[in-house]
Amino acid sequence: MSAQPGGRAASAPLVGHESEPTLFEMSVSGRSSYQLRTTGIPERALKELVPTDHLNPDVVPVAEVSERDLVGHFTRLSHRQFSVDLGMYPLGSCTMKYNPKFCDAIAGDPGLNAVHPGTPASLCQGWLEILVTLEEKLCQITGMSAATLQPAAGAAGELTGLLLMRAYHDANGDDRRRVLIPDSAHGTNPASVTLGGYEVTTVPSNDRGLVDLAALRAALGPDVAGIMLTNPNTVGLFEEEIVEIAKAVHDVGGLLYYDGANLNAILGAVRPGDMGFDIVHMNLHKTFATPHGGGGPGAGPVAVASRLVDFLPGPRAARQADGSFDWMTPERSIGRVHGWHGNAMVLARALAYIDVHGGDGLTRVAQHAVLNANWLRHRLREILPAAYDRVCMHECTLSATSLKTKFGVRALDIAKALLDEGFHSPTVYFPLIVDEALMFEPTETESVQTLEALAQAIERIAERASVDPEPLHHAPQHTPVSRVDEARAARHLIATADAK
Amino acid sequence: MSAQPGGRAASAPLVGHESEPTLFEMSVSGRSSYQLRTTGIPERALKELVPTDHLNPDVVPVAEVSERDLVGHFTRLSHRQFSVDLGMYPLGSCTMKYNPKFCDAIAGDPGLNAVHPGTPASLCQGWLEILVTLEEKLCQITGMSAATLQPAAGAAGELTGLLLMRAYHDANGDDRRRVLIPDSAHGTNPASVTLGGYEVTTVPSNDRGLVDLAALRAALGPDVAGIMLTNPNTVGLFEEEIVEIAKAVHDVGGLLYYDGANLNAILGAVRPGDMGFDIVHMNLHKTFATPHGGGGPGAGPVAVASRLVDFLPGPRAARQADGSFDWMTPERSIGRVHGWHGNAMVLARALAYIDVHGGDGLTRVAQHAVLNANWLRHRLREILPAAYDRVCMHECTLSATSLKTKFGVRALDIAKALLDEGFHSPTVYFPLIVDEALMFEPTETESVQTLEALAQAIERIAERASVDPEPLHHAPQHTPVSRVDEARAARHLIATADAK
Amino acid sequence: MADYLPHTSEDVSSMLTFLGMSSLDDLFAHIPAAVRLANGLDIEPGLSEPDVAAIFAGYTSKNPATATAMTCFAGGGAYDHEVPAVVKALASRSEFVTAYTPYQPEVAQGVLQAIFEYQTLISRLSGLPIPNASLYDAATALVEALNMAGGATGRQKMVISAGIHPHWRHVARTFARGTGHEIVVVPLRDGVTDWESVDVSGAAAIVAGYPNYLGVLEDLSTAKSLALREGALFVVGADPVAAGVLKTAGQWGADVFVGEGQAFGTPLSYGGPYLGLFACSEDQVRRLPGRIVGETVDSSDRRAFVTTLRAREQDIRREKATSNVCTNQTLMAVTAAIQLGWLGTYGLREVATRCARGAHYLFDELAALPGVTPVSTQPFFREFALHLGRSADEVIERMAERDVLAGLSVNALSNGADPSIEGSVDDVLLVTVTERRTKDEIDHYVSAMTEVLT
Amino acid sequence: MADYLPHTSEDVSSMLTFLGMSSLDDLFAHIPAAVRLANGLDIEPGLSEPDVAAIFAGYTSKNPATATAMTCFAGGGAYDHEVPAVVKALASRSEFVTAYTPYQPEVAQGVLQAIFEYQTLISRLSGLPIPNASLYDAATALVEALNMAGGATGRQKMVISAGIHPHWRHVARTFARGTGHEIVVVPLRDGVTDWESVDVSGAAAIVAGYPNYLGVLEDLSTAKSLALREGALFVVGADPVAAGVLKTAGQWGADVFVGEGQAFGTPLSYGGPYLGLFACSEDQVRRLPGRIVGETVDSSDRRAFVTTLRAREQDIRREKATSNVCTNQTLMAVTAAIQLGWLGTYGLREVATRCARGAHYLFDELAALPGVTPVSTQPFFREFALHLGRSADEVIERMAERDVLAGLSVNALSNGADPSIEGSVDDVLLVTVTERRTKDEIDHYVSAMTEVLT
Ligand SMILES: Cc1ncc(COP(=O)(O)O)c(C=O)c1O
Ligand SMILES: Cc1ncc(COP(=O)(O)O)c(C=O)c1O
Repeated sequence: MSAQPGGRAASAPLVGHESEPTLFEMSVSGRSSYQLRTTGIPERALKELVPTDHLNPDVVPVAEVSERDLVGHFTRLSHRQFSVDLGMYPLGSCTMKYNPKFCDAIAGDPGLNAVHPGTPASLCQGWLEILVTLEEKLCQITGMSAATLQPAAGAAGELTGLLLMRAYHDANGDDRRRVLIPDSAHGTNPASVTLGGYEVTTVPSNDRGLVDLAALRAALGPDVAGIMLTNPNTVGLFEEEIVEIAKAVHDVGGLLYYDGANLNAILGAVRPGDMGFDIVHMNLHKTFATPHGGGGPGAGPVAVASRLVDFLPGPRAARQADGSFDWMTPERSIGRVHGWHGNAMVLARALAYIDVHGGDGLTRVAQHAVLNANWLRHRLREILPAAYDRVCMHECTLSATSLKTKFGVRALDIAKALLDEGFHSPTVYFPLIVDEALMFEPTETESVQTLEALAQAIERIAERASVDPEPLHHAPQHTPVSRVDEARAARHLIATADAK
Repeated sequence: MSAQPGGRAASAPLVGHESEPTLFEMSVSGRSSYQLRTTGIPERALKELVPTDHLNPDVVPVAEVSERDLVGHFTRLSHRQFSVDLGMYPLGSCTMKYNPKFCDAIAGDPGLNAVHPGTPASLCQGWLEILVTLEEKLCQITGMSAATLQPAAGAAGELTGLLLMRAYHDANGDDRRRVLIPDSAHGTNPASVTLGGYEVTTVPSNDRGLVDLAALRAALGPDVAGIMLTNPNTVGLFEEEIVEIAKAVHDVGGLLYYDGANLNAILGAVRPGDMGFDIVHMNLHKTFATPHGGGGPGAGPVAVASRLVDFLPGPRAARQADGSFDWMTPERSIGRVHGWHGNAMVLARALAYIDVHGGDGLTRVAQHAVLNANWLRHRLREILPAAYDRVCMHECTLSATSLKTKFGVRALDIAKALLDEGFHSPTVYFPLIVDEALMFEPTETESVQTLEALAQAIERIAERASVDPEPLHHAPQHTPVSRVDEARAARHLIATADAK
Repeated sequence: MADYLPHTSEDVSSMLTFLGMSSLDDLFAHIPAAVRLANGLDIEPGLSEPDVAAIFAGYTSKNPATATAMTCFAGGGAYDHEVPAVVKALASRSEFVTAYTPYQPEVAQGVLQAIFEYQTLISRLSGLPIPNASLYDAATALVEALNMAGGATGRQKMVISAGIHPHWRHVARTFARGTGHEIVVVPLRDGVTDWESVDVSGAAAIVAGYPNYLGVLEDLSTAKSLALREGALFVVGADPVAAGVLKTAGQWGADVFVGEGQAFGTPLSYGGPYLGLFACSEDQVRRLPGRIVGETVDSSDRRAFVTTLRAREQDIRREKATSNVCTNQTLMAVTAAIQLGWLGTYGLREVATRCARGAHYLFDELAALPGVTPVSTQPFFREFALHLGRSADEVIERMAERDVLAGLSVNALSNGADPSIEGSVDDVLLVTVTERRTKDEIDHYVSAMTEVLT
Repeated sequence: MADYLPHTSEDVSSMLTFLGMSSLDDLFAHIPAAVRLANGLDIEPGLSEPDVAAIFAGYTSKNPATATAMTCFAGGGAYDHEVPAVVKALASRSEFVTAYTPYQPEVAQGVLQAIFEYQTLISRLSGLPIPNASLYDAATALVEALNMAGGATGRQKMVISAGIHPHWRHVARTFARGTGHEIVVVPLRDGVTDWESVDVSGAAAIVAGYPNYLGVLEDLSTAKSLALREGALFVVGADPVAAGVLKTAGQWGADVFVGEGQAFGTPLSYGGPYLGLFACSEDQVRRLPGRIVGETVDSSDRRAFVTTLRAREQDIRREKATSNVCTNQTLMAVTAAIQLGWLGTYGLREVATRCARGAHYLFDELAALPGVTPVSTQPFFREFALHLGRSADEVIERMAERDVLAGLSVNALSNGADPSIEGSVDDVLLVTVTERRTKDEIDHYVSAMTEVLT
């Protein structure tokens, strides 16, 4: 028997540490799971309907498994996967907070998810109302005038924002080439700048981990289209000179772009619009708790100041005088940035999350997120000092430099050892300006007991480092697989079961 | 900080082997998860509504945890639990087959599960139609005349059946004392007999693992109310002399009770009614794939021959002349055996399962279940010979006697070692008439690849037994906990977190 | 042809070959031909899942009275409580759903610990130290309590207040046919048990409801003292939601607590699967029916849980077992633990309080309607019964036309006259209010009832 | 006040004390007062989950056109396919749902292996060896393909058939503003791309649809030869369901395949989240946008999966990255792998066949109606476009009154005249049939349309 068994649980960490066969290794010719509705439509052979020169002479192999084996396979795979629901996931810059099951239920309602995106507005007014309501609340939260909900994630929002920047300058007939970006910026920022047709000018950070205002001023000029900032920045620190920065950029006719990845830190405390930003993207999958889905989907709405509203992507859902809703496209719209209306189900989840919290709850979210990050920073100050030791916002960037110099234990080792302690690793080696960076974002949904347990786990690891560092280079040991050979994967690409 | 952290995953086998704190250990005064609807009902203090001498002076502690910790806790607990969805669960006599997700969806429909059981029949005709339709199909499957759907599980069905037996004899004015039970019978049978007010007379099995007909005849007499039989019996063998047995029992005026736990073996092949049984219980959670829920719920409908229909529990849903449905109670009903109508949602699942399979599918179910059991029996004949080596039905009872005498490795050791191999253990030490019994019921939903993998796992265990048996006494090793101290649990009972 | 079978025809034939057989029929050849089913089952061929879903859509379309479509004021042991998405999500984890009885504790700590937590909660709510791992439902839990009392006292006489739900009493009678127990029902006067009206001497059990099924809060000290006097077990059937604020069964001196746990996270489900709650005092532990989970350690001294005191159970004790129960309602017990964890200490109190508040608000409105008279003048908790001066069954139908499930007809519950009701029973409506009912819903109920009654 | 925050007020104050602070405001003290939000957010206070559920019930009540309430004949890249309970149950496992990008492979083998299986399936269906781990949707996948072509050829000219969905073309235009690409759209004649009608010289990419968005099956050899002649990348945007039986993009000689994967287990979802399918030839691997999972081993030589070729990506390559994509649509990719595993080799073929069968059955009926003329005389697969001689938007509204979502108005899709349609566009209806449509539903469609048109 060549095929692998579908009913053996040896890959489920509960009972074993073997690897799980692939769907294809479990496949047996003639087996099947699918069941389709009886339609009563007269049977006709495909070749009567389609010219044979269009038909594939071969049968494309998918897989042939029983429903029982399908269930066994994916249930076991799920047991080989860490998740927020299993434990703390302090991945800096990603805001891995608890995702309310209530929002899953909202998204599971056929009244929302069984609506075809091409349905005329008159037949899905409820959906348009959801979109308009969410847009209004996001604008209130960010202090902007209007927003597009089309971008499917933060990076898509960034590129959309840059195209808005370009459209704005074009409309004013001035042709600008450069966009400024701090050296601490997330990789999507420079990547988006390039796709937006601009050149990146990197602005150095000062010794406080903030944008170096003097350097910024020096970099500014009439050819600067704008600047992309994350505030709090990727180190988790608030750009305290934001007012001066805004003025400096605006003075040369540039626009300020706000990367909203860290919006969770400032909900109800300070708004990008009030700081002087002209364009803002939000990551609803971060700040508004829509589940990250193992890497997506997300949603990256972009809100803008009044002078940019006319350029927003279209069509946009809008409230009509009579209280009904319809689609309308802004006069000078840059056009569509998504095949339909954006990640609608993600948008609906975010609105439900906002409604449950309300203005007061959202404010508490930021307060407690910042409280947790500072508590953890302070709790760990001896072992993992913060790169910049002062009050941080929703996340703290710590450095393993001392452990590295003393015992040769690197941030990566600590990250891996934490897995054995029952915690997901923090973000490591980002931002690039911090040596041996470990960026912890506890989020507001973790309790102080959990923070303390994390701290104690790190203390144990530091203790082990001082006693016998060697094993830490081989952590984790209790996971379904130990450290994987990344080099080999890149050297000889096997991207499908048919490769090799 | 005294409370345990709710966000540490060290108890999830994915990343650790620590024990999971209890909900109470995670509890922190002042924390909460609940959210209730806004009612607008004027607030009034409880003591205005309820005389204070009825109010508990103390606050009953439940637990105080955040929703995030609640989710983390029960998600981790789920990772500490084997299940059919994770792998093969060949627990003999329990029919742990794949439970179609489709039936979960049926049970998740508010159109069924949001109906109050006290709703007048006129307002829930759909439910009555489901009950009547299921009853009709179960009668067709068992070859009986009518059925009650009230019993919540097999044992409840047994007791209901014995009360029917009693009511029948009482109605004929004859007072009988004894009920015969084979020595291979499941424990619920004798227990039910006692609760039915009868005495148990045990009938020995012959050297073929079947009821000893001579001994049975000897045990029969005018004071015998009836006999309870499982066919195939608990050894997994078909009672080939069933016709003679039925005749013998009927000749003394006794009734035949069919324990339907093993009905999966004979669907579409032979029916209890045709074998001469008068009363039949079914375990819908076995034969009809309703999930076992970690120990329940189940459903144990009881079907009877025409002469017993008048005694069935009531009320029963019945089809009216006009095609509508209503409740009616049989003239000489023994009365209610459940607070409402039985485990209704389980009944609906079972009907959906029957409809998907149809008569043809159910017949295949039994054929493949029997095929699998025989394949496994034959495949393992060298290592674990069958207690009675011939064609079995849906399960095979093997014996570890030789491994025990040769290497001191007992059925229990093999059962535990199988866990480390990624399989749930079979039923062990049952039936009592087989020495070192290992009862495997593969069910029809496991593939031959999975059976082969199980066989190879057993071969590896036997090999280890021959080389170095000692470690097998300490299996399992890869599970969240190793062998537990059962004696200690019984010696010093700790049934709640408040004990000790 | 639809099924969930993995075997291909090649699989089947090669497996048969391995067995030295040529057809699947060979596997059944040893079954006497006389009884073999000649032409297969007379059941329609299999349909695909979507086809079956369409059939079920037909059924549900004939169930107008769902709690989603009609506002539910019906109770009587089955309540329309809030069940949040989080509880549904956790309770439907397939590891809990598709496992069976935790016979192998090494791979069943999930279910075992969840049951242990459930047991702890039931112990706290009942005020009794020894809970079990669940029984079928409240009615069968009562039967187990009576059997326990029979075993403890060696007596047959079970004295049950008519304040116990008519269905539970009915089930008790049914099973008494087997055990030979004598069931004596004590009538209610003004909604309260009139213990004096019957001879309780030689009772094995004294059973009272708290609140009783009409919602009335009875002073249980009389019942307790009778139990003490007679040396009978004192069994209290209590509403576990009310137990969040009321004196516990233990505080009233109960030896045994039984109740219906559906209120803790299980949907109305047309009556099942529900959850039979059971707890007793230390001295009855050896007579405990069904499974119980205990804490212990594994071979490396880690905390572990396991089913214990197995010697009482049917698979070991057989005809001498304390009960015949095997499969129980574990998933509902796990669900209850999750729901209670979600409610928490103060959420449960809040739910209980809101139920009482809503019930009293509605009661005050209804009692003021012409022709309506309360069955009892005594304090009640979250349920109350009214004489409407009109057939309750008829009123329920009329109210349903106004999208309200007005309550339960006691006549329907008790199948005619019942010792719980003085005078006519067919005009008695049992009304329940849960925390989910809003003022608007209640006000609509009142105006609808006003219409219907005039 | 409702939220999901664990901290009690005691927690907060003790944590502040630990930090030497006296109020939560201290944490924000370093934010310039000038920009601080004085009076908090102007958003209503929080509501409980059931209260919010009631608000959403209000929204859904204003969505009459759900595929559950109206029979759906609308397609255009969003299809009403069967999604069985088993796929929903597996895809909603919280380990898949609440994880993020598998940065730590040791604890992410579940998602990594599922993506690897997804990649294998997309590679097989596209006939191309290098798939990625998903992109936002088909439209943005097309943009990535154009960027890849720009990078590969160093050219700007993107020649796109009007057979590509109007929205995808629209999105391509939007992003071309940043990349400076020139978008040349090739009109259709009789539903087929008229490649001769434009100057393709110096093209970076030649893009064709298969079937094109009007459902027409074009012979792609012309397009392929043009691509070869010009040294352009040949990009095929294909319907992945049709790919179950039609020639693959690879068989037609495509360098890049893009498509919309919603059809594989994702509900209509009002347009998102969907699944951008992408696969390319070996020689473009270094330009692959987004993530890709590769097979490798762990330190004990066990098979393991990991995201690989990371050097292309934004977090490492920054402004020189092949794409800016970070968060993608992994959950939809996992869902697609599960759905395809459920369908299997023959289930996918059966679905494709039934779609085509139903579409042709309906086409034959509709084409026979007076005043109705097909947009194309060419062979089609599961979609077709008709001139109705009446405003399609209006017809759709009228059909909706008969509980049928009749299709899509091409006028609405293309926002006016479009090179895909000769003559008037506003009377063009794009009709789709999936395997879920029954004969009764189709016959009802035909009679409803007959009424509406007369
Ligand atoms: C600071 C920052 N900016 C931008 C992004 C990109 O957002 P997305 O992944 O939603 O595209 C991220 C995501 O990790 C981020 O952390
Ligand atoms: C042979 C047999 N009889 C009766 C029963 C009791 O059925 P239940 O557990 O549904 O009460 C079982 C259950 O395991 C059984 O195997």
